[in-house]
Amino acid sequence: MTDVVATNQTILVVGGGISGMTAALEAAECGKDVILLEKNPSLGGRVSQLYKYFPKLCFPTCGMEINLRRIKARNNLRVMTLAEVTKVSGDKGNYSVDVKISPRYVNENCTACGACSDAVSAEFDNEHNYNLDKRKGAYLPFTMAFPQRYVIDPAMIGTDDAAKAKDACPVGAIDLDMAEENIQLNVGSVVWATGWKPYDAAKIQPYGYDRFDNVITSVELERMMDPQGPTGGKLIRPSDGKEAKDVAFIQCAGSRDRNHLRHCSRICCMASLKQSTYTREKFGDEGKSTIYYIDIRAIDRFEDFYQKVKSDSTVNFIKSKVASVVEDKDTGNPILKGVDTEGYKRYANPHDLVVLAVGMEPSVNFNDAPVDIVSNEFGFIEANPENGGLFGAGCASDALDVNRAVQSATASALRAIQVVNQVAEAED
Amino acid sequence: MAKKEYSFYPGCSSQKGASSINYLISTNSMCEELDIQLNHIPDWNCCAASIGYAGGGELPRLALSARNIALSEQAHPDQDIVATCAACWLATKETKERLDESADLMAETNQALSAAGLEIKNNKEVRHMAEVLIEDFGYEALGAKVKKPLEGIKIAGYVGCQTNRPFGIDGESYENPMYLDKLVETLGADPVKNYDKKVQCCGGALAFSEPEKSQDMIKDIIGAAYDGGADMIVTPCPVCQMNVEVYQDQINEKYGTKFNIPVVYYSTLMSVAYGRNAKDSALNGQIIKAKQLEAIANK
Amino acid sequence: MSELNNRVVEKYRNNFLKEVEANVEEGDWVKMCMQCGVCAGSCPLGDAWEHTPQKLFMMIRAGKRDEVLSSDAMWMCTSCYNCIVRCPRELPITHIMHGLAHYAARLGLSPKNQPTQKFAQLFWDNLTKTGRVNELKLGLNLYFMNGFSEGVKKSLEMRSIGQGMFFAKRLNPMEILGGHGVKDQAGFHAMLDKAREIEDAKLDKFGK
Amino acid sequence: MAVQKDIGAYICSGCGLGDRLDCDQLEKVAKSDGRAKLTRQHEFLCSKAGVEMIQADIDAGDVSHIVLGACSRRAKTDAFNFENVVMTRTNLREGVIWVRPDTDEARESTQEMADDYIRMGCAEVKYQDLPAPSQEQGLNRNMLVVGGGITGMTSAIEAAKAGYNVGLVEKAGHLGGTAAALYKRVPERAPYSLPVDNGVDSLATQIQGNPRITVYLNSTVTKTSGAPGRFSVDISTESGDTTTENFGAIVQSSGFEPYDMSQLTEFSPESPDVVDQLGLEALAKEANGGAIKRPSDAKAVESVLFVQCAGQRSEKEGHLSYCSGHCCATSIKQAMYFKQANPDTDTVVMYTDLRTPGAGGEDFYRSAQKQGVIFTKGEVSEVTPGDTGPLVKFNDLILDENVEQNFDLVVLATGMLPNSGVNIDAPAPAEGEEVTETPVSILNLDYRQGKDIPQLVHGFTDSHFICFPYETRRTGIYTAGPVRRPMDIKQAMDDATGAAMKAIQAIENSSKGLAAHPRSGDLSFPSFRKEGCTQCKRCTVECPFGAINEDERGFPQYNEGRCRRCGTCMGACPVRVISFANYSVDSVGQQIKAVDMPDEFEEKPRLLALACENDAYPAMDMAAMNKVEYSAYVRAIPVRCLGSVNTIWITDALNSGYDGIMLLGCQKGENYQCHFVKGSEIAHIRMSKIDDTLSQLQLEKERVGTHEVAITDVERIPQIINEMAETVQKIGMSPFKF
Repeated sequence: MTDVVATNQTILVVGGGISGMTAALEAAECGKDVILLEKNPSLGGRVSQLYKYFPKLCFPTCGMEINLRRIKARNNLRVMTLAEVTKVSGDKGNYSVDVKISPRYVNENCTACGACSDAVSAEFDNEHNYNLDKRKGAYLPFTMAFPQRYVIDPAMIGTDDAAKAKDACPVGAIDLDMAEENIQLNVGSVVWATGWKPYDAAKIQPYGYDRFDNVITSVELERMMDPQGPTGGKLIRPSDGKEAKDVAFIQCAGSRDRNHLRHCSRICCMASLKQSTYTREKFGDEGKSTIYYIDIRAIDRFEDFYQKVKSDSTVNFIKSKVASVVEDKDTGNPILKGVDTEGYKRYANPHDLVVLAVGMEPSVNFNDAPVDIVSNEFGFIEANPENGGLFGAGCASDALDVNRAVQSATASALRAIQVVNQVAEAED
Repeated sequence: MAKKEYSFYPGCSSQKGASSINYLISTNSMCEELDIQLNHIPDWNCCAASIGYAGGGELPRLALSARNIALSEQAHPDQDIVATCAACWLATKETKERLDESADLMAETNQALSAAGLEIKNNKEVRHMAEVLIEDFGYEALGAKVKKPLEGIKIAGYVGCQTNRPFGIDGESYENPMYLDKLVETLGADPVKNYDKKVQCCGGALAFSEPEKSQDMIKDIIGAAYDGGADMIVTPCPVCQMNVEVYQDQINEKYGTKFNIPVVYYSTLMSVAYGRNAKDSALNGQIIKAKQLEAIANK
Repeated sequence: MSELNNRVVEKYRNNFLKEVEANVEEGDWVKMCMQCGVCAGSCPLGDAWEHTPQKLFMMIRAGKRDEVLSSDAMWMCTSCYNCIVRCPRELPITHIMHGLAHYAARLGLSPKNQPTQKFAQLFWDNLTKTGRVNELKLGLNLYFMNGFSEGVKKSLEMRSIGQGMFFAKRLNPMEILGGHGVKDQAGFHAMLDKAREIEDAKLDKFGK
Repeated sequence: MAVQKDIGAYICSGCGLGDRLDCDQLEKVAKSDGRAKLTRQHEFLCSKAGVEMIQADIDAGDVSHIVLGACSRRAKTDAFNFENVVMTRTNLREGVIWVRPDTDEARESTQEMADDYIRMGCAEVKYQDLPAPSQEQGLNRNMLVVGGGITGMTSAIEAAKAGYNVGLVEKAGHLGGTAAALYKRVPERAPYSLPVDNGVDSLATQIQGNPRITVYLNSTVTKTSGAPGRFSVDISTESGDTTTENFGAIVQSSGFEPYDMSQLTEFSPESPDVVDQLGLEALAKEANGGAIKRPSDAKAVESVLFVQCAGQRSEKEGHLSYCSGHCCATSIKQAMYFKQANPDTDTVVMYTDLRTPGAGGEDFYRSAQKQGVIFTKGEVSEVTPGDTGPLVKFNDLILDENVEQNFDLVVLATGMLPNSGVNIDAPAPAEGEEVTETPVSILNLDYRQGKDIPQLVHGFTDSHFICFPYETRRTGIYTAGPVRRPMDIKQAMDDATGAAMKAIQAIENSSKGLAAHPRSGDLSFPSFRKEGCTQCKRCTVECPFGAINEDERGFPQYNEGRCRRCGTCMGACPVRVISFANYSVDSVGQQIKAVDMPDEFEEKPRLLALACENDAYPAMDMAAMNKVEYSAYVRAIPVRCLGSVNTIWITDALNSGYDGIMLLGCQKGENYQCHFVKGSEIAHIRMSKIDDTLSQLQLEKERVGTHEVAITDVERIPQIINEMAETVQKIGMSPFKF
């Protein structure tokens, strides 16, 4: 049974992505007692699934390594994975939070030696790679996963494979009888850093994501580029493994659209600008990118990056919301149909691969979350005094890029500290 | 299952001796088998389709459909209005929605209706027959009635525009609605998989005024059906049926194609599958004969 | 140019957008367009016209009154509703196209010899005569709409189709003698006149 | 070495180590070569039992320094978490058996690898001490905020709410900054439909009523010295009287200056009916909800054009290349001013890309359209004073035509320039060069490296790091708001709160002698042997964080509170007098020497890899997890930063017979990845000089390679290592093996 000591001077952070890690660390490095909850088996969140960041084109795992080292060094910051909040009651300075902990079937003995994984044969969709490939039924979510501890897929329980895994473990780390736990935490303040999820591209029917192999999403492209990703870092198209040298990017795929997400997701323009550099990275002058857009939203110094990309002769910009995508049955090429609205030019352009710059929606819609908190029509948490000791951080509060999300998370850490400090003051 | 009653709006093209009388005949047979009673709206008028706009302004056009709704409310107060013609359905349903949205329009419309001694409450649904089949019966129930499965026939489900957009049937997607394919399967036939022209416009009203433009589109619709190995095309819309069926000779002449593919209504298929004879299924209404259906019907 | 047109011009001077918002069916949506162009790319007859919906909307904002109302673009609409369902800003584009076409026709600004306008007018006249469409008369009128000789040629072209329809019992020559119609002719026409009257009143209110 | 050092070496035989390695042999090595006082083996060292075994020895006082021969220092950190003992972890799992084939041929070389790592571990701890805080400073819970605009006010209020005292310095006679000049502001909460109150008054009242906040109006900072926890700041009024206050940390919210529109001559800026956005705010304030009058003749404005990106997003001489981010929403808001007063006003916003990102932005845009604001995608080429009002020439990009149109009023959406003081990186003016205007310093830092915060780009003082927006280059000083990056009020207020958070953290940590990010929590700090120092100033020059001052005699003063513990100073020191308690020239140098060097004829080369502990070393671990193999001849040592690599290590390595040496660091240059800013770059420069040493020793250049790698290079780093092994094969063994 997990027993976690928490008091009304404890800060609870929900969500172990970069925003949650940041909020938790900033508070913990201020000496506060912090609990960080993550519903997945590992910390990391969406950024752990990105290949590069815009506009620097640096690697998200670099920052993650630093944050993990910071977490490892902190005894006053406790991490709980596979944990979800089911209920929140109480008030500012004194909340009681119900937490459901799903079984990992692997205990802290695990040394991540990998013996269990070698022993099992069953495979499952690899959620870390957006199901573009398979992973074993006993697995480490990814090489930087923290805690660095294997997981047994719940679907394995009761199978021979599960038994094989158990037998293979040299340190008795596998406990197939582990059961779901429900615990209650008493905390002073809660930071919600539940992050975002990509909009379901299949819903954007005219683009045929559900019908054409060579129509993929921007988040899937990030995984493909990762040397440890499903294609080992090769930029190839799903239908035939052919190198995708001519890539089209469709902006506002699900954003700024009453049929989908009414809001602008902010990041998609920059993401596509960044990804247009991938074709150059892989194919040099032979690579070709075409960005179909309504407005390029590269604010502040992101504009410099936009200008840099614009000056690349291999990148084209077409001001147009693509009307539809059809498939050339012979070549498997997606053909984009629409009108370039700058002076009315019709096009029907074939490409090797189409990348939908999918929008960002809150992964928890706070209009129907297990907590009473003020949120806007899009499901993002509003900064509202009525929220008492509950605060939104990062993409739970708005569609934000990483830098702004971390900024927001840092701010939320202070707001949480204010609450517990006031509690402390009142108590002495 | 108890008898189901609906207030029926047949529309001009389903009148005796009109272009889609065969739609009405097969629909009647189909309904008999499903124990559906269609109560015709007394003295209904034309909906002006979506081409009346040159002469008719917004209000006159709304008034036309409003009159039908009002008459239906009078004669069959507790029955939903059901239409078989896509244009009739669309025009009437649109009118219902517009009047619901705007109190002003509602008032003005009633003002006009009062000149005919009518008033509209606008409190009943306006539905397409295909909706009724899928929502009130469901594929399983529809399949249960099949006596002569349409085995071995490959059919392209051509949905077209107006039963699909802007309202659509059964909440299906605008780009790839599946209800005709599911229906074809239900009847024991074989739907053409990913028929990529299934929602392509046939040129609708332009068939008369801009034949070359519409025939160019029709060519693609038929071509894609052949590519999919179709023996025939099924549609829920009289305009689609007419346009796709009757111009095949002219298209062949113009484009050197060899089109000769029957275009039938879902009601035709169902009537045959439900064991009705060729006459009840109005197979004689086919300009391009649906021989495979005739064979089954005459078995 | 009609006298009505002059009055409208007088009333709105340089603000065509306001004119459209006031007088065109669903016209107050025009300002909501964000120029993404999805309507333009979605139209099955796109290649056939010189102004796309989104461009027309921009022209309206830019006050290009004559160009817009004399454009044949909106007459190309086949009411397939592709644009409506794809528009990210919820504009009822099909209806705006119909509204613009009707408004242009009302003001006598629509392009001369626009075939669809002619057909649409024929259709309207045909259906309002009796309350129901008489397909045979509609067809014949149509063939002859560009004069007698044209008409004979056209009917010959269409003969095979006519015969096909006839043998399929889907065309009845007797229709020529009258055919279907609503019983309550008086009420029907009174209603239409009233509707027209109300609409005219709206247009006529200014200038006078 | 004053204190007695008792080394305990603990060898784990779990995770296959026992099968792949001769663990008894490892123990022997630890005893004989490592001089370990005691050695133990355990088949599951990270287990409760294993950990208790070690803890027992510590508690019994048998060991003061421990070497764990097990998995990587990045694994099982929760288990191996001992206090009051110096610990090093030699990487036998990820560093040895996982990167080597399990074959009989490989067995010997794999064992040699492990033996050496044990020797190196023992050598390292021998030269390590437990770091302790210097007690240089105590707890000072006062925070200084420079700049009393909406950002500074927010920082002050938020810090006070957390229980800290704030001194708020504002150069003007009132608080509020630019925001006070706004009629209304863009809403930051739903409904995103109309402009809302600018919010300045409510903040000002909160501040006045707050006993924790002291406001200094008409004041500037004339001197800042000290370090986090002990900043001493002179605050002077215009009249010249100065008070000196002590603060624990600083937030700089000095805001921005509007772009000077008079530079935009093509838009007739001199014309009274052409204004910038602040000009329009003034007109709106004057109208106060009534009809906005145009300046020239006080006629109520009936038509207004907003020119977006005026002098922005442009490479033209004197224009700003960047986007100021807020201007689209601001013009939308201002267009609403007109629509609210009179819906019939023609309001046109002319843009090339309309930028209203985020959840609320699109609603605000839609709301303006609903109110009848017209948006035209176009480019304005010229504005001339027409007779009825400004005549605007523009190209309508949608209708693809050039248009001329009169408006009553034209509003130029010009950009923001950061008010960031002196650019300390600007090259000094050449001899006789005319210095037009010297910018006024904001902080007047008494730092050797200059008066103000280093600027990143376009004069903004933003962090260079995406994951770490507050990774400042002046510890304990955080900038917030438009001085950091162009931003709107909503973001500025969030930013202000974030910066306050970091400032508070700096106060708390500096009081305990703990390092700030990225080595947050580190207690070690640089100290130097004064007698050895030659006052060469290299350490003070190369310190990326401006931590080191010089005393009057030119000796370095470390200001540990400002120090980020990267060791760049240690790497720079030619006489090697700088060291940290647990990281020194010896703690690494002795590892290099500890490696058992086979003689030339054994044909067993030895390669040294000095790997950045943040990127290169983790990448090697992950290569191992993916079972990517590399040469058994390499010996890898993690370093805090390549900047801490002292060339003596290279020279020593060459002299002691290493055949090849690799420095694995982060990307340098414009988009540098080094979290210590210049570490990787400096290392490259230093290594470029190593060639002389090589030629003196008559060794081939190829024997030393400096590489830019990333944490994702799980395939490439093994390649680099193997290529070095091949190179050595080609050019032959080093002759310096004795």
